[in-house]
Amino acid sequence: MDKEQIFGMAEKEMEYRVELFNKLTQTCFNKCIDKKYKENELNMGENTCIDRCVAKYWQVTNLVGQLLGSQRPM
Amino acid sequence: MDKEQIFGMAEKEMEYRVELFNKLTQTCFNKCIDKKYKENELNMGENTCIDRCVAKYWQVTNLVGQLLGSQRPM
Amino acid sequence: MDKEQIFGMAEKEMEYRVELFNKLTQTCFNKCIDKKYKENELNMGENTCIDRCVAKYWQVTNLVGQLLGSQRPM
Amino acid sequence: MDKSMLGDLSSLTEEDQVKMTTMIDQLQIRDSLRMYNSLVERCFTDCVDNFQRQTLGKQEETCVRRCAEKFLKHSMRVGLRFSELNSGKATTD
Amino acid sequence: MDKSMLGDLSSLTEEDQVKMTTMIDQLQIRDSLRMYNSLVERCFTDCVDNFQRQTLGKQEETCVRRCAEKFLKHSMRVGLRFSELNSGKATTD
Amino acid sequence: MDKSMLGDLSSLTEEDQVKMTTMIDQLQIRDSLRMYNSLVERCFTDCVDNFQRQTLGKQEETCVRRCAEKFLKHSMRVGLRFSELNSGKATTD
Repeated sequence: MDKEQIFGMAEKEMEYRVELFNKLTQTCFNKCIDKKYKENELNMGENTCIDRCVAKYWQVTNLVGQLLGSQRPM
Repeated sequence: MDKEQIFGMAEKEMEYRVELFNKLTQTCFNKCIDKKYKENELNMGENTCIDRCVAKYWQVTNLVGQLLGSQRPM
Repeated sequence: MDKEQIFGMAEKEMEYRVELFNKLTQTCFNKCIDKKYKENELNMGENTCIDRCVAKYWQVTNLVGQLLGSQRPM
Repeated sequence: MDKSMLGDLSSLTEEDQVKMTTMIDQLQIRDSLRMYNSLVERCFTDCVDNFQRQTLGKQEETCVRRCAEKFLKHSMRVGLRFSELNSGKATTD
Repeated sequence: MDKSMLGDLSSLTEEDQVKMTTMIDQLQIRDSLRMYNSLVERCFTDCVDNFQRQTLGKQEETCVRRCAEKFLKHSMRVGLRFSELNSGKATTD
Repeated sequence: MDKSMLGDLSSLTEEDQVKMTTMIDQLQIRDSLRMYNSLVERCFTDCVDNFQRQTLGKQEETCVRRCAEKFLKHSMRVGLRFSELNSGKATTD
């Protein structure tokens, strides 16, 4: 691949990662954080939930990746 | 229009179609597919619903296009 | 900053404003407009709600901007 | 979204002004295509729930028309209020 | 999203055709990455609600598999109907 | 999203490294603008429901502050866990 393509691939890889991170962040916020916002600190339960939510989101990312098999873009 | 503009227009046309297809796919999935995912095949009812949903989405696309009239971008 | 960077910054500034305007429009439509669409005109209550919704959205934009403090991108 | 968004272009050279205006036009075309797509998505989602038949019913069509017209009027009003806020003379309640 | 989207390319010069096809390929790669991300988001949201443990349960895994498979089959069927509509021979009910 | 995302840049020429870093910086600026916009959208949606008056109430303001602070803290924690997973030493439950 020439330099042009290398930069193109690098850019898509990064856009993919940024989007993955943003969706992970939004989804786990919806799943773990109480929307009544009673205080501005994250409590113990929310912290544990966030850690597990990230771990499970990661597992689902890999699982769907296997299912997409060869089609898997990355 | 010079070549630059032709490519620009072609790119926007494609981005528009890709987004139209993605919104159509997501919307009809929400309308037609049972979220309990009891099996991994689409059943008869879901297939019929998908066909009709695509047809109706297409009609709404055209209807809104007429309403936008001259403003219609494409 | 050279010309390249000036154009780059101008483009991001515009993308930011377009997205701000779109999110403002979608959010206030959800908050103010009755989804039963009984007529095709905006009634008095809806118009007042839209004006106040835009004003309050603007205040929240500034408030969050202060909170982001130095991190504030713009 | 109009040219005023970018303030005073006169400080730019002739050639840069053309480049800037083209960039704004490109962004506006892309933005109106996106608005068109999301308007269709929103009015379809709000107005079409029944898939017994393959063609749009009378009521569904009326609902889509009203939804689209209301959204366009709403969007114009938001644009007015938005530019007032932008130019600093917000209306007082 | 296939090349036919853009109709007849033959009117373009050799070099422009290459440029056009590369543009389509770039768009398809970006689109499939986005589809991958939103499929993960959708199936996670629909299938994973319990955070007592840190690893995916049996039931959650089955649900994610079915969700992903159903979405892919759904997406293919929509693609078929969409290209029929595009080429004007819509199926009559 | 930090430079480590792209692994080892040293294999690139001086000039390419500059080009790569500028690309990453551009992406980060665009990403933080998007994050800013979606944080405003989320906290407004969650905290502001009453349009009797035109100015933000005391309670609404507190809610927005807490929502934004919680989201930033949440986002940082997700970033930590994410980079752990990325570098392969996931925490065991």
